[in-house]
Amino acid sequence: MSTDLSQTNDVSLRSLRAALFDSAAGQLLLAFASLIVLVAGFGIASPNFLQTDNLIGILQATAVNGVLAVASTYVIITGGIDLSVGTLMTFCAVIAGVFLTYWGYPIGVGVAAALICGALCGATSGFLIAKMEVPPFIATLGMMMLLKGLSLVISGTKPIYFNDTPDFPVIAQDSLIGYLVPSLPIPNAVLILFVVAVAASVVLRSTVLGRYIFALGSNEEAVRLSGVDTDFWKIVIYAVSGAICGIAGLLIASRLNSAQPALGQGYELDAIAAVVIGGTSLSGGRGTVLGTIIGSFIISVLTNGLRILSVAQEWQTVVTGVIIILAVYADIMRRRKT
Amino acid sequence: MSTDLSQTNDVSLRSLRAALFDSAAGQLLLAFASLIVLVAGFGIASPNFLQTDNLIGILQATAVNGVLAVASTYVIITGGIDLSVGTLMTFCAVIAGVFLTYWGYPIGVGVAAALICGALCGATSGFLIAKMEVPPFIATLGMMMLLKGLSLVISGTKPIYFNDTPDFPVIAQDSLIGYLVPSLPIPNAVLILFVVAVAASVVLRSTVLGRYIFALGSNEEAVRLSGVDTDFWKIVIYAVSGAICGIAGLLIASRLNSAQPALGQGYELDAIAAVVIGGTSLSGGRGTVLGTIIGSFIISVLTNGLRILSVAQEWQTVVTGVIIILAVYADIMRRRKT
Amino acid sequence: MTALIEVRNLDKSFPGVKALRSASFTLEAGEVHALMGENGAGKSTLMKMLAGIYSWDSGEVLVDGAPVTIAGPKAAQALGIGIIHQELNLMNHLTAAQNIFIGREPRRRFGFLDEGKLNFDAAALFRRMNVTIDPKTLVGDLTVAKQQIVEIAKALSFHSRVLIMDEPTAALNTAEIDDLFVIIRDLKAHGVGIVYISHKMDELKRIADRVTVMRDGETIATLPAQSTPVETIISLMVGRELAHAEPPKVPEIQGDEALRVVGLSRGRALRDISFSVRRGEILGFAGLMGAGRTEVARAVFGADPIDTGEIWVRGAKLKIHSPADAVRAGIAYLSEDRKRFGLVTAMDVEANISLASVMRHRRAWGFLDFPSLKALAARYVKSLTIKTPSTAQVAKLLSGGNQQKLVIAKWLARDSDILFFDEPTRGIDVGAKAEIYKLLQSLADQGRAIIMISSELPEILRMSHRILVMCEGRISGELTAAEATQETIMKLATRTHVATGTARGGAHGDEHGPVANE
Amino acid sequence: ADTYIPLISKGFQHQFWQAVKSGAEQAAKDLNVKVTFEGPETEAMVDKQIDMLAAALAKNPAAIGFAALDSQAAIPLLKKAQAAKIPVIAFDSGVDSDIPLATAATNNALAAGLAADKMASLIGGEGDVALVVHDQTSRTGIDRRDGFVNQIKAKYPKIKIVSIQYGAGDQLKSTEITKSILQANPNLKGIFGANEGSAIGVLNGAKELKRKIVVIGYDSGKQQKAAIRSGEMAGAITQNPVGIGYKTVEAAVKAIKGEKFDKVIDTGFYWFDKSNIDDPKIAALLYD
Ligand SMILES: Nc1ncnc2c1ncn2[C@@H]1O[C@H](COP(=O)(O)OP(=O)(O)OP(=O)(O)O)[C@@H](O)[C@H]1O
Ligand SMILES: Nc1ncnc2c1ncn2[C@@H]1O[C@H](COP(=O)(O)OP(=O)(O)OP(=O)(O)O)[C@@H](O)[C@H]1O
Ligand SMILES: [Mg+2]
Ligand SMILES: [Mg+2]
Repeated sequence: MSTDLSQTNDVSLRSLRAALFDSAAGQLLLAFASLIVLVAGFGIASPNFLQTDNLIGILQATAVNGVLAVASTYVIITGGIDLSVGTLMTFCAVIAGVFLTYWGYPIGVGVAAALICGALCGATSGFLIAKMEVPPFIATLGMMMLLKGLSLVISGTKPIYFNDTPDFPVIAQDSLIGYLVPSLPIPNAVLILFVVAVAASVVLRSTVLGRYIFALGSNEEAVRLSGVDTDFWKIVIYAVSGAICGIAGLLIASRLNSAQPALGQGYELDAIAAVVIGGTSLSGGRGTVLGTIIGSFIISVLTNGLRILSVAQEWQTVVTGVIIILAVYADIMRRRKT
Repeated sequence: MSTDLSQTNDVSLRSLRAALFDSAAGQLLLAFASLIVLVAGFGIASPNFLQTDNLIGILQATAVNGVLAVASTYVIITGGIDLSVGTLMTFCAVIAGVFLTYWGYPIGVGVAAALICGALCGATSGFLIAKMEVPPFIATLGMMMLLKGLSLVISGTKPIYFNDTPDFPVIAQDSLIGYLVPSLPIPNAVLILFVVAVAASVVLRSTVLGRYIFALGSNEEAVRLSGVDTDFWKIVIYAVSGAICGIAGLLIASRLNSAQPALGQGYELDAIAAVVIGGTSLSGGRGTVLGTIIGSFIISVLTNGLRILSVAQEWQTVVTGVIIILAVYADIMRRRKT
Repeated sequence: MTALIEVRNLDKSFPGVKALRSASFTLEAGEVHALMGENGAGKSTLMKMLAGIYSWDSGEVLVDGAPVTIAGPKAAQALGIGIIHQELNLMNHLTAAQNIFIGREPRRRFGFLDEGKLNFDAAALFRRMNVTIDPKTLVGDLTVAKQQIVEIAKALSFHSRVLIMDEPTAALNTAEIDDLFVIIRDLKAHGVGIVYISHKMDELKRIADRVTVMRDGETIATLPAQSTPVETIISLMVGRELAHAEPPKVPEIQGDEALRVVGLSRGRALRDISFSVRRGEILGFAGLMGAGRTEVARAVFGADPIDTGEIWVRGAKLKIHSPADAVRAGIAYLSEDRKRFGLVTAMDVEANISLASVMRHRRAWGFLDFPSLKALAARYVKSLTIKTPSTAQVAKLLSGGNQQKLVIAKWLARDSDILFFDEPTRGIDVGAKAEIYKLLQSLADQGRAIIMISSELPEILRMSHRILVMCEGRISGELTAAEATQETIMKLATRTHVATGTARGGAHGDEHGPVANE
Repeated sequence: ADTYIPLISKGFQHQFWQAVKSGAEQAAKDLNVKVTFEGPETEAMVDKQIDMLAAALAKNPAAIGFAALDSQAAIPLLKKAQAAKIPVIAFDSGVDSDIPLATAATNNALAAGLAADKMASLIGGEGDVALVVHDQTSRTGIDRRDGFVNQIKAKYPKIKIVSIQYGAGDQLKSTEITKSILQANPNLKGIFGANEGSAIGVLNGAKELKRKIVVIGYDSGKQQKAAIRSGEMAGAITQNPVGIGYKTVEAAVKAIKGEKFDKVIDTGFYWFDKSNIDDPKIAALLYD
């Protein structure tokens, strides 16, 4: 009996310590601390930075990249990489445009079409990677180009406007929160980001899918030899990630009131940067959605802050590059210490 | 004595078999065959394609990407990745411009400055990766942004022209071969590409550096446990790769008679695609320079051919994406068979 | 005479684990010093500190009587300390010769390599070890056993004064072990001090001069190897007397047929393999390394494709295309290489134990049933006495033997009733070995069919109701428990299909011509 | 200089935008206000530009200059500016909305039409021509392409446009594109390069293949000016980028002070070639 008791004590103590210093939790704390430091620093440097309007602007600017980064998180934890998230987002936006504006379907159908299309494209990448064994970098590089081209082809290289469906822009631009708390007109895009993040986080931590995401990233062959249909699950993971890109596509289309077919390339790097700054390992097996969200915010706070300070644009690029390296370095240092 | 003889026989037989069926050699054959098929296909589709002028044009169009791809090959065989090759190329071009045009140094000094600068930047990436343990993707992503910004800062966001050093454009544009064989006015840029490729290939196969490149990509921990200073060698490898990017910078500056500070981003994906199409594995440990060169040519032949056929640009992107996936898939199929 | 190496009161902690507590021992020149202890006792950790891989928290190490610090592998080499690691550390894309001389390549001018000399030196080394490996083969193409031999060759090539061997024979067959011992005696005669770690008790008597026993990070005692009874050493290791009764052989098994394999073939690796196993039976698979036993298991399990052959499970013919099919049919495969094929090392004990059965512990919408998963893990940690601070410990941080137990737990949790155990006790200490034997026995008693692949003949003889012997991809014979002895098995194991001499010298050998005497 | 006027442009790396910026900075000095100038990296990045506009609004500016990549996408923010009583001045190709109080812009379509007329007369009213354009989806790219193409179609039935390709304004890419066009069309008579980078690419391509064709460019820059002087380039359309920048800031200051100003500030476009390149009126519009 006494053994059991001491063990229990031991465990609870350990879990407390773990919460504070463990790899995952510690990383989050560190990332969060960097975010706070950035916000505080910019707040001191410019009186305009901490104004409600600007903070809401930052939230809104994070929405699209945040959702894309969440999509990338899943793939990166499996040890893969997805270069197509940006152009897939655009492709889904174009598809929504085709359904709503060209074909005049109701909004629900357009939204569903975009999500399904995202899932299908994701599943295609997953199929290439799982069944045809094309390395993720190449499969998604190919998809990136393919989708970029297809977006232009389908849209006729012109933006598709949502003028006939005035409710569509409302999705991202209106503010549910603003109705309830008029002083906080946070646009729905931000709300959607948080819903996506919470859902993605729960799925990652508490479902079979999440378990397999981590396991595949840790040792895929061992998972296969445990009787798990790894090909199937990989395709599912990429499909889910693709559907999340579809959400990003709806957000950006709704925000811009148009599907801009040439947009999207380059967004994958921002998304990956956010994921990695948030402490997810590119070699797979380790990561959190919360970290990714913090990483996204670090990037947008940085971008916004430098703009607010009117730093010359070329220097903004320099500073962002340095900060990305430093953020990841700090994480590594912290982990090396323990 | 008899031992030696039998061994020699054995070796020659084995090397013949190897040349035909070995993974590396087979991959080269396959890549080369794809290239031939592409060239033949375009030749049949358009009478303009196989003209000397156009073929020389393809060679010339490959020079810059080819050199960048060679630089990437080293890094990728170690299991790393370099996203900064494109902007590093530009940065080196700008440095050459600063030395030659702003400061009026002789051409030799400008060339040396570009190469040294490339090596230093590469070494910095290497340092971040080896000593600070920042993952290559992030370290070079940061470098990419940093160098992009610095190029703009240093040049004052203006192109730097080499009008005061009329010999500089000659480096890439003149044709040594054309002097000797007037019917073959192949520009020096192509010659330089081949010299770089041959040198890089020899270094990779027959020197200590090459040995460590493969060894690091195969099992870095094992190399370290064998008492090799892996950090040092990684820095050297990234430095050499950076110096090669410096050569690319000189080529592009010489060809455009100017250092264009805003250029370069996006070139890294073409370079990586060429490397992978050429059969080098992104997971490290396996690859050849010759394959990379063939991969570069596949990309430029494709691009040129589609343009010659006046395929709409959006479709060009689609086709290129599909071909990249197919090329890599074919390689994987072939390897799976053996 | 000052000792070659003297270790005084070394302490070492890892997060959550105190791996060494005031460990001490001395190594004299010209002795073979065995280090014994249960899994996780701290043997590898102690040796890794001497090899410059970890640094110690406190205590001191003296080499030739002078205190030293060992900053890294290079520093260890400079002190004359060489090590064969427990885990293979090879570069699969490089050749055997390139692996052996990595970091010390013969060079010409300007950093160019002298590949001729490299290969020549490696060939000489292999000749001295009496093995036939082509120095130019890619290490990735070698079997685990040959890879182990390459590791040993590499350690020998340093001409160290101190050679640490951390379970060098775990993957070797009897003949290779004999060759290795010849080399060890030769080194000993030249004054090299050797630290020898193994879980095989018989080796202790054959090769060691002194033995130091470790338990829970402490060095319990140092004893003369020859005069100390094995029982004493074992009881020191486990800290108690071990019940050491041979389990009685079970007579003929009468259960229903669980698995029948007919005419299984793939290329040259597997040729016309047919066998069957009944419920409640332990079928032993014996053979030399590379005989194809692993390949049989992997083929039946769907891990590798097959050319022809039928698989019948419980009387029904099944098509097994993937491990998922096999697992669904109740077949389990416990791989010989746990790190690569058994574990998700970055995940915790619970995730590893439930890896194959997580689908049974879910609620609606795919949500995980955490209490049930935790209970599952706790149950197996307890029943297999897996040494871990908690079920949330990352598998990577467990010792080799405890990792092996995790893999076993994974399949027990899945409740499979046809189990392939491929070298189930590789790298496992005596105490744990006995537990695993008991476990196999009780699984069989529960009516499961067990196929046990093992290179340790005593183990095969002790456990199996029936023994199949393989040679060069064929089943070369079948023995009942009564017929089987070490001699009968070895005879079958070397009976190649076309009689071309022994497996080692003939079919696999590369012709190097006559070997010049040095 | 407490009056702060941010200018959100379509880009910042191209020389054209640098010239607009210098005009704006000149006006800032003359009128004693503070300006900043920024724009996204490519003209595809509509959302990045919106974020920039949002950040600019957060700085409580006295007025804003805005060159919309997509007018519609910016409307919510422009409305916000209107509500906050921040005057908005549109520049470059204008904003499709009645919120901007004034527009300082070039009519790109008309300007490209002029280029088409010049091309027609230089090649004798018949034959094959091609276009190398910087962007397939951006407003300037579309306007210049369509302006040129429509003018040819409307007025010169004997001229055939055989190829339109896009090189992202990247000189190297545009060079390779030009070479493929020339290769595929041995009888090609002329190419219109629709911005500075494209025009230089066309020049390089023709030079490398040693083909004599009529090259018409757009905007200026050191290389284009030199090529026009040497006759390699027949001529080019110049806008008045410095003027655009200057007039934008000037109008903004007037709006802040409540002074009157024109709603449409046509900064104009001009054809220049060897004959008038040193004409002081033209020379003032050209940048290096
Ligand atoms: N890097 C590490 N981090 C944390 N714990 C470790 C690490 N390496 C070893 N340990 C722990 O230290 C203890 C000693 O392990 P060690 O590998 O030395 O055991 P061993 O005696 O070699 O066992 P085996 O016979 O199974 O190889 C074990 O409890 C192990 O889990
Ligand atoms: N990765 C590989 N590449 C090439 N040949 C291999 C590979 N793995 C095994 N083989 C070959 O397949 C045959 C069967 O090997 P297998 O591993 O099944 O033998 P085994 O009887 O299980 O012996 P072990 O005791 O080593 O496990 C051998 O001839 C071996 O050389
Ligand atoms: Mg050990
Ligand atoms: Mg085996």
